[in-house]
Amino acid sequence: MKMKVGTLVFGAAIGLTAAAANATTLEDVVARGELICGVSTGVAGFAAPDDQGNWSGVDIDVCRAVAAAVLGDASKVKYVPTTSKERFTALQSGEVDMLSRVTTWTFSRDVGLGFEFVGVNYYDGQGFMVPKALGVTSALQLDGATVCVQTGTTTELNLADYFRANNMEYSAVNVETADESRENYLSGACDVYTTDSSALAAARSTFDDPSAHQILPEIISKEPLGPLVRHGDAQWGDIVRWSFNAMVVAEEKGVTQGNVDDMKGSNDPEIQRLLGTDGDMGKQLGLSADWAYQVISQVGNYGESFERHIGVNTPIGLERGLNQLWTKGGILYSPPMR
Amino acid sequence: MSVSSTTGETSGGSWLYDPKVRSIFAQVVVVGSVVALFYFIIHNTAVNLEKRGIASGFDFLWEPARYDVTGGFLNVRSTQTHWDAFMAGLLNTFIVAVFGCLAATFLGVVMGVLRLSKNWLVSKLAAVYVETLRNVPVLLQILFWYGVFILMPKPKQSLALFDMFYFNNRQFLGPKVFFGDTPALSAAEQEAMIHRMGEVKYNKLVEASGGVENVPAALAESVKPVFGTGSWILPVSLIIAIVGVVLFRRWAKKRQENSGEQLPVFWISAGTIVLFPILCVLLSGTAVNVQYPELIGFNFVGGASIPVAFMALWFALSTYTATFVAEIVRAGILAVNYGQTEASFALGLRSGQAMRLNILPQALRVIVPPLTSQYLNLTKNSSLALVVGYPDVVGTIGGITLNQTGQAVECIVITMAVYLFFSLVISMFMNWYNKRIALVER
Amino acid sequence: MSDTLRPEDQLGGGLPERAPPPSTVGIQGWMRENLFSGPINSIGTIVAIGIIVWLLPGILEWAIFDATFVGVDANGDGSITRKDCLVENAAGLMTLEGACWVLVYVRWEQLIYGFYGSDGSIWRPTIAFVGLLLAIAPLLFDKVPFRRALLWFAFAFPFIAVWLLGGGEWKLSSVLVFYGLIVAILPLLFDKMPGREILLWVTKIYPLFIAFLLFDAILDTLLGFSIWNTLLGPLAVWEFSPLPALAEVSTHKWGGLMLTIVIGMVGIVLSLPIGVVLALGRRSTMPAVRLLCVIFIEFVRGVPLITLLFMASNMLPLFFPEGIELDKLVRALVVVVAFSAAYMAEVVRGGLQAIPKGQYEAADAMALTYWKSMYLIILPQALKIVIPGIVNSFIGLFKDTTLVLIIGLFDILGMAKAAVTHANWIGLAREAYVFVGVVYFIFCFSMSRYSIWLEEKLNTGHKR
Amino acid sequence: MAKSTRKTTTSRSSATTRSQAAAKKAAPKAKASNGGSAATVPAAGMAVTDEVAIQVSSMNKWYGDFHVLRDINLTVNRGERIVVCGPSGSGKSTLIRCMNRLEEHQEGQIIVDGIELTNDLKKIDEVRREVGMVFQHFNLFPHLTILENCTLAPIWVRKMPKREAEEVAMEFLTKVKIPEQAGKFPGQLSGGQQQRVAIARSLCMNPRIMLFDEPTSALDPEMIKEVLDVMVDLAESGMTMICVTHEMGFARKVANRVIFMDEGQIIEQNEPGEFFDNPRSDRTKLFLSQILH
Repeated sequence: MKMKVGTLVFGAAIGLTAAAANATTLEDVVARGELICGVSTGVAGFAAPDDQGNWSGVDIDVCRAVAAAVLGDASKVKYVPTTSKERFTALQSGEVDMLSRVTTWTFSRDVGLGFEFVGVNYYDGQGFMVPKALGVTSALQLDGATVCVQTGTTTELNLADYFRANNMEYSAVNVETADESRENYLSGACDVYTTDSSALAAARSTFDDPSAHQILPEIISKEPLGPLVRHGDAQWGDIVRWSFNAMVVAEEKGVTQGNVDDMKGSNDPEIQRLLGTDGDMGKQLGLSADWAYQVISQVGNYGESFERHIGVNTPIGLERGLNQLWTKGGILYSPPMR
Repeated sequence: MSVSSTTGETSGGSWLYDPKVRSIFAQVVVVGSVVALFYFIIHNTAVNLEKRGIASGFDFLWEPARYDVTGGFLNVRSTQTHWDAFMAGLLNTFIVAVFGCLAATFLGVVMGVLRLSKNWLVSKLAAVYVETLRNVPVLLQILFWYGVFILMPKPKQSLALFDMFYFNNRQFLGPKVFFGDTPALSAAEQEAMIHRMGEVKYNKLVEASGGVENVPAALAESVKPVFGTGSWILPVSLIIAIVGVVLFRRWAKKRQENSGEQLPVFWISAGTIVLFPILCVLLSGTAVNVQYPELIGFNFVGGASIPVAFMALWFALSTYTATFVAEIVRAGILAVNYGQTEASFALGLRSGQAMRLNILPQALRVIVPPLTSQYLNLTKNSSLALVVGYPDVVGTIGGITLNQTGQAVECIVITMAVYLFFSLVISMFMNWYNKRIALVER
Repeated sequence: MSDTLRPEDQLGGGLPERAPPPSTVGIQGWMRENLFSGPINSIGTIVAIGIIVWLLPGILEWAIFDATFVGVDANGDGSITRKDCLVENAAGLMTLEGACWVLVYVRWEQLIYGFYGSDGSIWRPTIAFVGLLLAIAPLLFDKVPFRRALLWFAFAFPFIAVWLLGGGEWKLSSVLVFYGLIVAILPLLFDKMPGREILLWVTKIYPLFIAFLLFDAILDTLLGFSIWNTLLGPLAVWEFSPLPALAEVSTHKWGGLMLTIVIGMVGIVLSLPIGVVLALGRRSTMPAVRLLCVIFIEFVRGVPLITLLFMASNMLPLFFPEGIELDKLVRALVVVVAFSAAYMAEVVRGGLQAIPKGQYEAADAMALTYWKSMYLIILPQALKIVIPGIVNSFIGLFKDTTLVLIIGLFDILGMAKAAVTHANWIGLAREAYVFVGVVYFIFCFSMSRYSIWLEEKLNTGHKR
Repeated sequence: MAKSTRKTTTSRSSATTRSQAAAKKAAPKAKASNGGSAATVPAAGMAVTDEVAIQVSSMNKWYGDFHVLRDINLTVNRGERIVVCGPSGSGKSTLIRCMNRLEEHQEGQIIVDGIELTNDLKKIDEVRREVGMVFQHFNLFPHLTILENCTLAPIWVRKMPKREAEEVAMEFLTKVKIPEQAGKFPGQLSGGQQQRVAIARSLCMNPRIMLFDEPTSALDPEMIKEVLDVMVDLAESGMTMICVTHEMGFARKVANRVIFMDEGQIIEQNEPGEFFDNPRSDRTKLFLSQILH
């Protein structure tokens, strides 16, 4: 910390700040009193500013959960919107403490780029949506079609691979944002709209006539979306991982934002460990004992977050599907808290 | 920094006041600081890259791109290399720049002249055009035109003109002409077709066409050359026509110098260049196959096509740049003293001649330098292609490749080098032109 | 003489002035002269009328007559969204007939202030904006009431604006660097101010102080030893607010039109002096300095701004030792300033070249040093000549601020795009773009009108 | 008042100096018989014929609402040399610019060489071919050499072979005494030289009438003389000339008639001797007293 102070003597006037290389990320965040979270520039339901200018979405809730766990206040987050092009640089350079922006967990990103994915907050897969009028029932009938695809994502690589593997031709309409995809698709500039099926559903829900469009059964890729941190700071990785896992465990155990205070008196040992009434998990993470209590009381459990932002009662209207708890037929599964 | 070092009020030996010593000292300080800064940057970058495990170097260019480049004028498959993708991007940038400059010049000259029109309504309308479009960011205009073009009919409801030209919200299509005999698909071509469409489908196609040799040109497009055997007559006759026109123009000039008679040189030259090759092709009996776009499946297949993203970009760039060109042209014409026009009239020149012989040559001196910098601006603005997904240099090497490989430094350096090259070429032209037209004065 | 002098020629004058024939004056004459003076002219008029009739009604219908303006919860679902703009069409489907300006109505605060207002401190940018108008007025126009006082205010304004918008506490060194500038420049601008002699000393020491801090920073990075920190001890890390304390609002909350203006103004204020220095450098007699300036100018002018912005967002973080980072807004500002400074340098160079050689010689003959002759004689003339060019580059700079959305900053266009990403407002891209376009038009058009006005004013000045 | 119905001249395409020669031949025959005082007797060779060159009748012109030319009636005979003077803004330049249709008139008639000036482009072209004009600011073409300036119109309008055009041009450049400057550009010449080139350039078209629009007012005094010398030479060769100028010495020496204009009207016209010595109108007296002090 001391080492770079001199540089800052001059730098502060021009906005140069130090993330203090010698300290751990946790110490930095605590010292700063604020978590810096890299998010997307706007994906409905996952991260988007509402009419009051507050960020909200399931990705945002992960940031909030970490802030609640570390600082005891879910609102102490600084959201840094990043484009898909610059998100990794932002994390690498220390501009953000963590990234929670619909980023697919892949081998090359985890290993090659030097990141650590700490969990999956949405299991997704790339699918296709077509107008029903087209009469297409399978993705294998899409030879020669024009496809709307967002650039700079794994989506376009999957698309290329899939069509190639099936000896089909396509031409792509490359767009930058989800909204542009939607415009292009609705106006018929492309026959097919491909992206993660969650986003497809989200987009379809906003159409004037959703029933005229269908999502094809083929899911051509695995898209586990999750938060990630820099390699090399194991403690920080653990904190982010377990802040998120706490939300999942809370749902498994039926702990909600509403009943979390009552649950403090629960006899279930896992709930006791979770809420810090038993054991020293918080201490091991370097946090206070009630870290998970703060997460649940301020952010809620995973199911609550899901229903609040992207569930069937929202304009996005997504089914839980794969993201249902393992106990209810999904694959959402948190390692045990012990 | 150089400020403080050259104005420092230290007293001392007389050499301190020697301007030469001061100048050298200042330069050493400046150069030293810049070198130190660069060392600092390069050192940090190397350290950072190593820490992040990003290999530096340009080897990634020869690796498979893993993404397809479509929607431009050259399609690249995901199995081809990043270099191929870059080349496709370069071609796309080049095409939009060249056509943008042409259209901007044409529209700009027209608008500039209309703004000077004596017709109040016309000049005001031109003024509204110029003032509105030049004061709105070009990025917005690109987005706007894209929005307009994707509201055109879908492929199945395409606007058709003579069943040859089709306009829809994906492409503008027209017939494509093949010259010379197009032989039956060779073994290699057949293989390419099979690879492209799968064997089952290919066999079906052959069956439907009644034999390998009858496979529709539309589907064989990507493996068939535009110029088949025997098509040599076209380029050769074109060259002959051009040589003929050059000779004819010389002759016409001599003739005018000798006898004073003037021939309609322009119309004769244009006619020869267009008609002579056509006549040669027709008379020599070279096969000419015209391939019309056909709606097969989702899209039109065959024919010559222009993607809508290109149209939007092209429209926006040329209408935006044309406003500046219009102002330049207007200023150029106004810069030529009206006395020049009057003197030309007084000598009996007609207004067309006055324009061609006196006004234009003088106006061009004023027009060309700012015009070339507008061309450069247009080329640079074409980098905004990425907002409509037109795969130019910034979209391919500076975009997807950068994103997929993480080689930020290399990709950005390549992208910048491309534009620097363009600007170097254009400024070389400028210098040459300025030298050529410099007015001799006392 | 007899055949040359005819009685009717020998008019003694006194012919009354007559009104021109009716067909050449009045509305009829005006139309004949300006709309139908010949066949080509008449065709032009008809085509022009055709274009107007073809375009105008559709535009007006969409933007005004069929549009929904005010946010009323028309469909009664408890919130105001795009659904409140839908109208039932002939086929019984709910569609958008005209523009849905409700988007702008509801998102107004975000479009103007970004996320600044989320903690109720919108008054700060609002006051800053009013201050900006007050500060600009005396610079733009000669005849402004209280011009002298306002000029002083204009000079102090950037520092007030930083305090108002940014707030927060600063280290002593930053305060000295930033606010020291005001004291250092003051005596250069005002000849007859009290205490000028003392302030001139500050002016002389200031560059040395900056050089010392830079040197100290390098020393600290390389050896881990800082003279400044050692000398001052705890004072070096003591943080305080140079003006009455305001809560810090970090730059990631800045957005909308406010951010556009911030980037535009910073670019304008900084690019001019840097451009002047670059232009002087390019005409310097020192080959090394000249070469460096030429390389910088030509490099920056030769590449698109967007690649420079990519560089700022993807490469700049690599240039600093790990753990040190530049604020994203600052990175964008650095690029925007460098970009417009290079263009400015070329404009200024044009002015320098237009100054006759005699002026340089006269300055030399008066035994003025290089900097004094530039400051007192050459630059005032050169800058006056190129004022229209400078304003034009400002317009270009202002339009280019839209590109920052490509690196994820939410300027007014970014904010508008973010608005139509939200589920409530999806599909209203056209409204968003038109709104942003109109805002830009207002700014750029007034700047260009101002430039024309100024040009005319300066021209008459020359004739006098 | 001979009504001029002269047929258009025979083709001049090959006539290098024929009309010049003709004019010289005609010179001795015609004598300005009734001159008045000796000082104003035109030099030998200046012949005035009965043939009408320019006929302006009841001509009116407005700029917008401003009545610039009021009821102008003027007949210029072939071989006549007329000097037009008057205060600035009196419409004298406008008047001669109407004569080759650089300005349009709204009422009345202008007939030049038997051709009435109307909107008919063909007729305008014909008139301009026969009428040369010299401007106050020379209006040479800066991008062309002196020689090219002179050959431009003969080549493109008269369709003269280049070599012939160059010969003619050199001949006239010799006449205005600057043949050695032929290869230079206008920017390299002095004002007086430029104006002489401008005269030569007009003469290369073999005009029957020359209009001068204040040819010396943009020149330094010593240059005025060299230009006036050329104009005097030209007058002696019998050219029909209309000069707007304030060079009263010139007017006395060569003019048959001096016209004084004010407020868009012809106030007074007379042969130079009468005009200068016995001005009739008060306005003229005032004007003369101001310029001849």
